[in-house]
Amino acid sequence: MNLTVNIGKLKLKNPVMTASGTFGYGEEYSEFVDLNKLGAVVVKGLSLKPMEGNPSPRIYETPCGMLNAIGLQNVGVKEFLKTKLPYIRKFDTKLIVNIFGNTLYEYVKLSRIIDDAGADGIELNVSCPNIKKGGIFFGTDKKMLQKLLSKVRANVRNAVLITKLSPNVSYIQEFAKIAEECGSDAVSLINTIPGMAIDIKTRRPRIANITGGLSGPAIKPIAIRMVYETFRAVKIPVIGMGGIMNCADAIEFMLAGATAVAVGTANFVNPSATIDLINGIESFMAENNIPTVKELTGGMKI
Amino acid sequence: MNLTVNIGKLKLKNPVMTASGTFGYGEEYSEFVDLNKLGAVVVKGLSLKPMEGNPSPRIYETPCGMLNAIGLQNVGVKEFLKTKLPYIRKFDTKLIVNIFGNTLYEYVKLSRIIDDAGADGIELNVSCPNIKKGGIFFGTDKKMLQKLLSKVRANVRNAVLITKLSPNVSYIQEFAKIAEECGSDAVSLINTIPGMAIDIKTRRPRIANITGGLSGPAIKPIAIRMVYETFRAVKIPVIGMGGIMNCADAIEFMLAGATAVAVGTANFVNPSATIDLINGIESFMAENNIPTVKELTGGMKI
Amino acid sequence: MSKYIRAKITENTPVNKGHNLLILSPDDIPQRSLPGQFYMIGTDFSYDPLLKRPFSIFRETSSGEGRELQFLYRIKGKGTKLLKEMRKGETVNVLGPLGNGYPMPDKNLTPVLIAGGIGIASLFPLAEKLSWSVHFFYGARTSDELLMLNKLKGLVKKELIISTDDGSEGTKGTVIDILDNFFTRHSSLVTRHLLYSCGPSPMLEAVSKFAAEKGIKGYISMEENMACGVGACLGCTVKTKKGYKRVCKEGPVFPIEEIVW
Amino acid sequence: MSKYIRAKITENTPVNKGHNLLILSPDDIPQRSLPGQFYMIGTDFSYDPLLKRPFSIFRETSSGEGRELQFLYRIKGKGTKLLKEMRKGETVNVLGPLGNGYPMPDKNLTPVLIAGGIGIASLFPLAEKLSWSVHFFYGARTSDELLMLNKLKGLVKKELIISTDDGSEGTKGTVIDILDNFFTRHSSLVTRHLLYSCGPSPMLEAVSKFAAEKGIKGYISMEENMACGVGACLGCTVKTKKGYKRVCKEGPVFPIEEIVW
Ligand SMILES: Cc1cc2nc3c(=O)[nH]c(=O)nc-3n(C[C@H](O)[C@H](O)[C@H](O)COP(=O)(O)OP(=O)(O)OC[C@H]3O[C@@H](n4cnc5c(N)ncnc54)[C@H](O)[C@@H]3O)c2cc1C
Ligand SMILES: Cc1cc2nc3c(=O)[nH]c(=O)nc-3n(C[C@H](O)[C@H](O)[C@H](O)COP(=O)(O)OP(=O)(O)OC[C@H]3O[C@@H](n4cnc5c(N)ncnc54)[C@H](O)[C@@H]3O)c2cc1C
Ligand SMILES: Cc1cc2nc3c(=O)[nH]c(=O)nc-3n(C[C@H](O)[C@H](O)[C@H](O)COP(=O)(O)O)c2cc1C
Ligand SMILES: Cc1cc2nc3c(=O)[nH]c(=O)nc-3n(C[C@H](O)[C@H](O)[C@H](O)COP(=O)(O)O)c2cc1C
Ligand code: FES
Ligand code: FES
Repeated sequence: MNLTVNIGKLKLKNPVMTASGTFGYGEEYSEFVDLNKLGAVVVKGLSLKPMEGNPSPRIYETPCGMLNAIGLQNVGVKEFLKTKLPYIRKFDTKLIVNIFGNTLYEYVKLSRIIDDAGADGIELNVSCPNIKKGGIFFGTDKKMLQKLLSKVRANVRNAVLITKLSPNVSYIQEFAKIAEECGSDAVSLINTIPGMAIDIKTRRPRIANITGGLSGPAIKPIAIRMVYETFRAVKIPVIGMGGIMNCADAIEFMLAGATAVAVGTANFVNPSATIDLINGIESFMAENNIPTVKELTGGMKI
Repeated sequence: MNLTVNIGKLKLKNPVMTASGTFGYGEEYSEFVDLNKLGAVVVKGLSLKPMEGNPSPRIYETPCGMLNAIGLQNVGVKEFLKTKLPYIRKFDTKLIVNIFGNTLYEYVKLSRIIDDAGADGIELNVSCPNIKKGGIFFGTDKKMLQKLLSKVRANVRNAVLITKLSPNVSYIQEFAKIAEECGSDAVSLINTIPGMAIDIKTRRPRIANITGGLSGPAIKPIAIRMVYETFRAVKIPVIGMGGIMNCADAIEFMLAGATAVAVGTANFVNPSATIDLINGIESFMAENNIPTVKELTGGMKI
Repeated sequence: MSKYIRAKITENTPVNKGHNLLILSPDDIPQRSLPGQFYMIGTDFSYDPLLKRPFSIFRETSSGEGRELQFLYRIKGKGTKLLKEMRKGETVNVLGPLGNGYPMPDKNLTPVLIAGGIGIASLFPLAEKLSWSVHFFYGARTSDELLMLNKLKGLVKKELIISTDDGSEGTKGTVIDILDNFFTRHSSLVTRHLLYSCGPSPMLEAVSKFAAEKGIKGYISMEENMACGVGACLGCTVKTKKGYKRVCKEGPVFPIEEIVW
Repeated sequence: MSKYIRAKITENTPVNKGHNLLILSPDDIPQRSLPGQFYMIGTDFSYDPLLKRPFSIFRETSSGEGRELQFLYRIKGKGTKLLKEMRKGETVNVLGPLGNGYPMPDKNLTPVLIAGGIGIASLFPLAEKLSWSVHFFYGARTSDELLMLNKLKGLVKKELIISTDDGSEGTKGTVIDILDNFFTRHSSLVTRHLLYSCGPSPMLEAVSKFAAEKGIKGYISMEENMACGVGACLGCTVKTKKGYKRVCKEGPVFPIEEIVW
């Protein structure tokens, strides 16, 4: 059975990756997951300078989902290159670095550094709902996105370039098309959806940042729809995520058009979710006589 | 204790309404709910001509939510005026008619008929994700919306005019502002969010229409956020809905900025949800010494 | 009048590997139900599962002051898996009785009941009511999945014909095969029979086709995903010759010739 | 090494109106935990509730071949309400032991343990370990909410001082009041004490303020909403003098002076 998939020139041993921000720098889950088994590890969003993130509370559970407003707390690129990157490099898996900046310049500079450092892939986060500048603003404005991607593309030579799209738009496929036209090797979707909750006793927002990003099974139907819309609009591979809890969910994403999938919130629920997924996909393929996992991609029948 | 709220010139005895399409024409729930107790009954989306709707399956349960693609099946305005309107008029509650059209002309004509028939309110559905023309296209295109609303406004004299906004946009408050500028008396939000699910065994979409609208507790955090954003942007009242299951949810919507709330999917889970909500709000006010329900609106503390 | 009430579980026990019998004693007494009607049953632990699930009334019995509602259910997905975990003494929410139920046959017609799989739950009370006169055909995948056989044997005074896909009990084959065989035997009286059928959709389609070919009248009980159960959401429609109709309100029982497959 | 394992419930019984004792026998044996560490516990019926909930290890005991994990929990919201419904023999998922636990006191310092409400669950095993030397202050809203009093009485060899907000048991007032009283009595030895505190946030803040004023050192166990429990999501941070730190990883126990309130 063949579980390999290609994201641009990158060949993954299987279609299961981790979703940025939900798997730390790989280390945190290494007690529960053999990182060698993963298709790719996508690490926590990285910025040029260390960021301290938002005040607490940062997370709150909602029906079948959770809100988070971590505020992209991260160690900064310097520390990342010194300690985090070498750690993951010890494992036989692909490393994809999720990055973001406050300005176009920061995105370009950072992607160049990461590219030079030899990461396998760069995932441009143009869709984080929890920072004031950058992030989602690039992701919901077509002109800005075009400008950003062209610049970044010109500066990334070796790493595969993935654009992580915001679900907070009317027609996500239009943004995917821009990513394709600007030379992204793939798109990944969906990032969290901005949401909010209020404590009726204290009348305060449940998240200090007021709004947070919604993830988990609650958003799966929205994510599946967006993957489907995007798959029909572009030729580059789609990395699907949003509420994937088990192998059935992963297969659903692939049938909708995903070439690979990323596991986010599910890691919190079950720290070995990624491994369970890989095993589950394999069993599913065996039971249904599917020789290669690529056959699933876009396999929905209408 | 004062539970009355005003939606434009319309005074509701309490802030609890039914969400269009989830309460039929009132009749269907009259065995379980004393309609006289409701703030308002919003009936199923109405069109000029009867519509037969989409093929089955039309609904599917998802984590903490459900997809529907009814396709706006309805009896048409003629039958509505003949049998449905007189039925509801027997009760001491306000009647709000949710309408939609395929063309601007249809919207205008229909709202005029409904206005003349003496409905208390007209809710313009410019956000239904399950019909091919009209619906969501007006709701995600600012120019179209402006044109539509100005025309309708000029033709509605007595009924209160409510614009039901689509959540399928980047910044819902911008659409709310257009509604306000064009003379809407209120906005209501959110309509369902387009979503999808696939049966991995048959590889077929779970909904015959392929995509459907997601409703229920899953979408509540998104709805609360949108109500909050809208409340801060406009002066007209906001009618909040999306995943309201109980009185705590309703109060959460009001604290975020809703003047009134509508109960949708919850009716299916608990046919007397609306009544439980009204009683619950009353108890909450009593326990917390809140003399008038209006105080809750926008009462979140930052 | 249907009612929305809480009901205590007095029994929730396996009848075989994949099926349970649920007995409820409702707090408040609902209207007496007709064979073919159903209830929506839900729990309120959490919002996942969210919606109630429809189950045919299997039996209604009197016990002490109250009345008991019995359901026979197949453990299928999320909702029924959770229901299976509920124990005696816990409560569920029930809404009903809902839908139309089976119309009674004319005196001069012989009812032929055709149950596939869990369709037995819906047809059993009809058999009970009409026991003096019914033929009963009952098909399942394997003998393990045949429910309430002993009860049925005691009940059905005319022919009780069993079939299983794997031949582990009764005739090997589908109910359509035995139906065909039966009407070949009774060929002169074909139109003196009235069919009642409930079961998986492919079976109902085959039964309908069969009925159309032979010119036999009858009724089938349809299934569709449901949300409200009371006719409000328009989610459970089936295509009929007179347009879309709601399974929960105009159905679940429809004249066999009315459904468009 | 922490582990993610399934564990059978061997007991899940009320200790008073709002609190249960949960005893688990894990399928696989996790590392022995330290006082102050915690486990994330979840069920897998459904996705609502979704995330596991953190609970301090209350006791670890040996039974037969295996080891038993005991937790004392307050029935608070969705997750604990569901947990309460679980019965003996059913399984839950547990992840742990997690976090750092309480550092042991220097020989020359007398530990003063200050528990508020369910904070008792976290401090109890520390008291057990240090019983020869600890003073124990325990506050709750009312006498009904005081847990494991008899066990504590047997355990604590020095002072065990109880307070309730309503005076229904022990001193009327907060633990801060009794703390103040205690250190007034021991004023010459104030800095020979080491505080350990766990309880509701306002209490911890008050304890910290008190400690700062008196110049007493100590540790407090913090609470924050958690998702992963293993340091990956950065959801559970608290503000410290050295920046945000993760309660699940660098905590839950922090030097008392480190937290920025
Ligand atoms: C009028 C009527 C009477 C029924 N009577 C019985 C009965 O007596 N005994 C019995 O075992 N089953 C009966 N069913 C089928 C039963 O409702 C489903 O098996 C059940 O809803 C499955 O729920 P689940 O969560 O376990 O499955 P899932 O597959 O997880 O359910 C997912 C969703 O699909 C819906 N769904 C799944 N299968 C069906 C189905 N066959 N029919 C309708 N909706 C479905 C569920 O309601 C839910 O909304 C009846 C159905 C109808 C419409
Ligand atoms: C390290 C640590 C140890 C703990 N030890 C215990 C213990 O031994 N016994 C005990 O009864 N409780 C303990 N708690 C608190 C316990 O985790 C919460 O009471 C529980 O999560 C409430 O869940 P719920 O679903 O019932 O409440 P809900 O209020 O419905 O929970 C909603 C969300 O808020 C979170 N949450 C709510 N209250 C708290 C809280 N106080 N701390 C952290 N998260 C919270 C939940 O985890 C959940 O994500 C501990 C908390 C932490 C952080
Ligand atoms: C706690 C948390 C932190 C996240 N941080 C990032 C991030 O740094 N960069 C990013 O692109 N996405 C981030 N995400 C979004 C996830 O990568 C993913 O797109 C989203 O959670 C949807 O998937 P899920 O429902 O499986 O979690 C984060 C999500 C969560 C829950
Ligand atoms: C079955 C169903 C039918 C609906 N039909 C309509 C409709 O005809 N017109 C409309 O404006 N909204 C319609 N809606 C949307 C609801 O009015 C409401 O906006 C949405 O369901 C969110 O609220 P909820 O989560 O409480 O259900 C429908 C929703 C459902 C679930
Ligand atoms: S289930 Fe709602 S109309 Fe039938
Ligand atoms: S709970 Fe995830 S970092 Fe602490």
